[in-house]
Amino acid sequence: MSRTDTVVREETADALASASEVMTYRDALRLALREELQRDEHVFIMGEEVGVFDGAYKVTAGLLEEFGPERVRDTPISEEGFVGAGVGAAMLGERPVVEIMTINFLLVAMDQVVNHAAKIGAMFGGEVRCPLVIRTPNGAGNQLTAQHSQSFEVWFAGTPGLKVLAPASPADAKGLLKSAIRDDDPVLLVENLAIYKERGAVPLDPEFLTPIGLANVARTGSDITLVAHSYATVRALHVAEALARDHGVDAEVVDLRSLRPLDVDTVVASVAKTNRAVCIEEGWPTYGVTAELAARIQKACFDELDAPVERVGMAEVPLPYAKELETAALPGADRIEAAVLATLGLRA
Amino acid sequence: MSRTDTVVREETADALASASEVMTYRDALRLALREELQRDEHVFIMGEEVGVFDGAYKVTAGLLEEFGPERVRDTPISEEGFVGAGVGAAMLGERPVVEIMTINFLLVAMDQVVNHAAKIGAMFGGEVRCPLVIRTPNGAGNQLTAQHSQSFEVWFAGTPGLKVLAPASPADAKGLLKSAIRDDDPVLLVENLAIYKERGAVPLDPEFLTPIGLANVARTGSDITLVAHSYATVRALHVAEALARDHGVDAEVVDLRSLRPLDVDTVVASVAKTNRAVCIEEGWPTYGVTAELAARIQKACFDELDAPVERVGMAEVPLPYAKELETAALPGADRIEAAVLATLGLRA
Amino acid sequence: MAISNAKLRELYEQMLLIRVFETAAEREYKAARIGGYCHLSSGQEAATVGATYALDAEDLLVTGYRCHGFALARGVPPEAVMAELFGRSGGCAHGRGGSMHLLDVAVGYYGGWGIVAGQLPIATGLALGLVRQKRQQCVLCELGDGAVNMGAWHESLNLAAVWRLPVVFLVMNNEYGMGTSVERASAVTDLHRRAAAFGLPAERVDGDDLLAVIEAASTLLSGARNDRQAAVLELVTYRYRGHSVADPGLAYRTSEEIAEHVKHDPLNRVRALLSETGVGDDELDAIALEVDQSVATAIAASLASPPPPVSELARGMYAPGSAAQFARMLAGAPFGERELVFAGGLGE
Amino acid sequence: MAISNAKLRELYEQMLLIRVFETAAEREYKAARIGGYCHLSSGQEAATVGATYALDAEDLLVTGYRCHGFALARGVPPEAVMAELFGRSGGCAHGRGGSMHLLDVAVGYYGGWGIVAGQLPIATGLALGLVRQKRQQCVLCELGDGAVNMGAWHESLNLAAVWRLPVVFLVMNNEYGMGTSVERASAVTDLHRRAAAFGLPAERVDGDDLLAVIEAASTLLSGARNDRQAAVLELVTYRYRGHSVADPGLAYRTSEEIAEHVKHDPLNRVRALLSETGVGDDELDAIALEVDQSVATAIAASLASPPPPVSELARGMYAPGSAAQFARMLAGAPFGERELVFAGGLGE
Ligand SMILES: Cc1ncc(C[n+]2csc(CCOP(=O)(O)OP(=O)(O)O)c2C)c(N)n1
Ligand SMILES: Cc1ncc(C[n+]2csc(CCOP(=O)(O)OP(=O)(O)O)c2C)c(N)n1
Ligand SMILES: [Mg+2]
Ligand SMILES: [Mg+2]
Repeated sequence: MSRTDTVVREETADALASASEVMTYRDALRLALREELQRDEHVFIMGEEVGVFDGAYKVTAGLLEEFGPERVRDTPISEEGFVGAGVGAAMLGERPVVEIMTINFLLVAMDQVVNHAAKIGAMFGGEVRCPLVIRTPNGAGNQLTAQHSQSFEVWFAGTPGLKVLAPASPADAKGLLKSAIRDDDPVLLVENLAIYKERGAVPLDPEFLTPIGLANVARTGSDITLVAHSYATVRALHVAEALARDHGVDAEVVDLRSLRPLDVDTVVASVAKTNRAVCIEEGWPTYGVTAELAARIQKACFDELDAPVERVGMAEVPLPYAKELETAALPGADRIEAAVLATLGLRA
Repeated sequence: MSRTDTVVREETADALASASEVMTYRDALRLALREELQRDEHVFIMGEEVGVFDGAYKVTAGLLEEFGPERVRDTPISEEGFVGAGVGAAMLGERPVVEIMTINFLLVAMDQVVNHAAKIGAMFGGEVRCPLVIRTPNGAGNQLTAQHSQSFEVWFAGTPGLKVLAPASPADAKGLLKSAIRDDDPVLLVENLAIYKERGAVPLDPEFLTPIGLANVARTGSDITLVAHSYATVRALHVAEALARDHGVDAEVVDLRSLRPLDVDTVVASVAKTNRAVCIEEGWPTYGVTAELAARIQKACFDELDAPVERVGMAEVPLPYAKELETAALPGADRIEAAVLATLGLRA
Repeated sequence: MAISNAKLRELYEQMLLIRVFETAAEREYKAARIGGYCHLSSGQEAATVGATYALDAEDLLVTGYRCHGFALARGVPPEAVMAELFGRSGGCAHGRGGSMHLLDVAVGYYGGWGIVAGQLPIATGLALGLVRQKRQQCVLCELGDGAVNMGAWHESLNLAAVWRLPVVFLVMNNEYGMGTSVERASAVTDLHRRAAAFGLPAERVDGDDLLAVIEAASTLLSGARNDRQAAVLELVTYRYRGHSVADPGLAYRTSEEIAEHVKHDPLNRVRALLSETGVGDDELDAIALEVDQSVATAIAASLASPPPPVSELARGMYAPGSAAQFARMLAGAPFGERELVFAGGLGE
Repeated sequence: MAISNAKLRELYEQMLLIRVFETAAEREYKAARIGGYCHLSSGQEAATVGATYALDAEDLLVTGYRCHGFALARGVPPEAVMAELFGRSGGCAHGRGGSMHLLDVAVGYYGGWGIVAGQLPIATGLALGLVRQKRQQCVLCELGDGAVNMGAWHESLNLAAVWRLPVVFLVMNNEYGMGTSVERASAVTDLHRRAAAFGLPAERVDGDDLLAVIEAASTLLSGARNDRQAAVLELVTYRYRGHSVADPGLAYRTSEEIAEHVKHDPLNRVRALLSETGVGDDELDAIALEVDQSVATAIAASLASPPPPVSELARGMYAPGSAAQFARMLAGAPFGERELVFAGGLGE
């Protein structure tokens, strides 16, 4: 563990100890937005339906009324145009927070994110910065079908010049979104459709920030490490409880929180302790986040591993509509549990 | 090794034994296009500058003259539009071969490829197909700078519904492009700027096809396996020779040729023999192709590996312009060789 | 527009079928027998039926996600549409597509697409396919008033114009894209005027006037069919329900506004026409009964249709013959592909 | 347009500087002191200088990749431009950007972008930034005749119109996008007519007539600056050289066509104006000498400027403070990030 880490963890603990309130992930995001809109007049929100409609998923509900249409800006349907407008405004020192209704639609703006926002710092020799935040939910699970059920964050995480965050709890939703807005680089904050309604304690301190690049040991355990991000962390935590209850297996859960920078230290420290790892993601695992995790773990923990690193993700198909097929395709508790037991050499 | 494999390898050998000619990778691609244009009138070419200009990299030189403007169609600069036009024409049974000038520009058409072409087969329950080919070069190395030096193929390889091929030799350039055109699914064929001028023997048989999903052991060796695709294969082969010459190391080189489907069998068989692997790619390795390779190898060869799987790729920066910086950033022979020696526990 | 009484009666029946079908779909959605997003077209029946009627039997149709009405008008059997909404094997996409991704190539209906404006380049490509195959037919491509601001439309209009492609873009201007009115989204609210930028003919018509729709659509479609003259047809209409069933539809408009539109209900307008031609209440009642029965039958058939078997999760994803290509990807397969994806799914 | 003799002389000097600079750049490129792509603007000097001259000191400028002339006209020192082309530390982007990615925020020049039309949404965002910061200034954004067919332009025009953003889009219509003439690429060849689709004012002017350019640009820019009235200015001009130095520029046009344009060289036209105001050959010679010297000095300074040190490979990629965020990514680092990327590059 590095020195930074210790300091940061203490700060986090401090903040959590101060006044907090139980609220949904959605409300925590809104609280972060409201606080940052209040704190810095350069912060403004842009996106489809963020204003009059209160947000497609209601994250921005009430903000138009509170801050007016210059700070909470409804856009035409033209993601490439308004993501690029965010890039330009950020280059001038504004702090745009752009909402993309779901990550599926970010593909039409991919060029602005990857070929433009990500390049600005390096390509111009550090002469200009791009403090842009893009918020967007990933995920599946409501029969939204092939074009609306995807998790592309790995592609952005693979792009030097970007930072990619993925909170899995209400507290981190607040803390990471605020860190993202205050960061001077382009940040993609990946939310998740299924977590929006999850509840948890959220620090009310307006200076509560979750550090970028620091994973969270969401559950301590000794037998095996589950590594996940976004909604897969929620799944992992549930499975960990079931494993303890039904199989006497004590799993540690590492919530990455940040995909770029990736906190390999925390993952490695955990696996060095448990000697086994299962990596889980909502998206397709081949060429996915779990590929990088497995690659890093096998490198750093070569002598510590008692079994190969296992991976669980969405079945490698465009997600079908029918509920039965969708359920089979998603990385449900049964599939995660089976992978854990197999890695431990146990049988379900 | 599966039965298919043996059969296929024999066929390949047969074809190679028949008449062949030494030509460049570029000319081999052109030969494939010409043969397929002649064979099937549903095949047509579309892209910026493919006609009058003879292609930005001259792959299509002369084809407009030979086949006319209905078969070799210059497009306005509008990748999203004409890639989508390829999707639609393919749904009607045409066989469009769309050239994207370089893979960097595919980002503006990403939505058509990933959210549309890749989804068609599954999303409509198999009722319609999309036999589209997209050809595009990846790569860096000519001071083309951050927006023009990228290798995004891993993102497409991570998309179920697509097939992704990446020939590293003139023969495979011909054989894989022809297989792609005859395949009934959307295929991304990744060419490479640096290989266009490489020369090699190319079978003249118009029925010569390189099978999709079959890697090629481009060099046999016993001490370590180098796994690569596209231009990284060329680098690996050079390094293998240097290793033999300077260090007495006998490296096996596996050229993936196909990223989706990925021929894990061939990789695993090689590593099971050599017990060590270094994976190499032109792009950024974090969340790259080599991540998936390392993840697969550690899983399948857990007991065989004598050292962790090592990876080499482009330094994780938007590629800078200055030659000195570019050279330092690319996965040059020095860095590959160092990784191999380290994996073998040797010192340069 | 001259139209026989019998034909008018038939079109009225289609319009009523759509209204009753949508009402049933809303009910079934609330009863949780339909999932995902469900976009209804109540209020838009004259535009839907009139434009579709103007197609020849061999012409092609492409739409966005608000597609139940178009599918029914084009002749996809109500039970195949409803079974798709129910996610059953008997659905027109075998339960893979759901509400947004209907398709039936037997009647020339090429989907059913969910990314706003994503269908436009594809429609252009279908038109290109028709030209290449020397078929004197055309494509009708629906988009919304919100979709007009996507770059994909601009690119498609230019390609259609510069290549003289037989495609008519049908803008269903229902005054809102989700909660955003045309005034707030588009600089020029006469949306058909965009066509002038590409020298294309365009018309704006009262979309709730069935005969006016038929007349305008017939003219533009025959221009496309016979002279390869692309065009834009804007139909001004209104959607009664929310954006999707999940949206109450009142945050951005008043109940009075809706009531005002209901007063001029397109069904009533056709009913008035029918009365003029002597169709009495008894006959109208008979039609209503027939329509009710057909929707009831569709629901019964859908309930009787089995859900798609999980063993066919990957149905249609790749073309026949692909399983052999993917066979070598299994080694080290970390996430159950064998059971989930490879079992019968890969085109064998 | 009233313009003082002194000013005219100054503008002529700028135009000549561009011509001489470009000629030198071509020579240096062929001598391999400049790499990458190198797009010259010889022939386009009146349009470049006239439009840039119409900017106020605090206005902003954004361009595509054919940007040497614009940078010089905007006041970026010739040695900073040439050193950038040479890939040296003294370049305006510290050798990171090269020919396509010049930038100098001190003179309000925000790049220098290489993806066709990618700069347009960014320019819109800069204009939005100006509005948010209540600065009564405007943005001039250059694009080519080929770029007008990209969807990004459509989206940008609509956003600029619907939000009333102070941006003027300057279409440099030099008759070709690479080898594709305007006639083959655009349905309506009067490119400024696209603006009407968004209700924006637009003008088409002889781009080789310096005074006409200044007049039209001044009018439209002050509309943007004072009334937030976005607009389109089309300047009809011609590029003498190939698309880039690598293109002989003769496959798609004749030498006669080029010669015809050279006859009406914009430099000659300004020289004629100067003669009318009494500027004699001796004074013209003096200007030429000055310009030659300034380019020679730029080259000498560039040769003297050191290449950027490899230890700063990642310079500017992330903002100060980021190194701590990335520190935990090193464990298991498989590809030399420590040396290549983390050494001083991550914003420390
Ligand atoms: C690229 C993209 N952005 C956003 C969405 C989310 N979305 C779905 S429908 C819709 C509104 C479309 O409105 P309009 O084009 O008017 O069609 P209507 O729903 O009125 O039929 C939006 C924003 C999407 N599906 N795709
Ligand atoms: C999206 C994208 N597609 C293709 C290219 C390759 N390309 C670079 S310049 C160019 C031609 C642009 O022509 P035009 O807009 O007329 O500008 P000009 O070069 O004449 O100044 C093309 C196709 C690119 N850089 N970006
Ligand atoms: Mg609408
Ligand atoms: Mg041009």
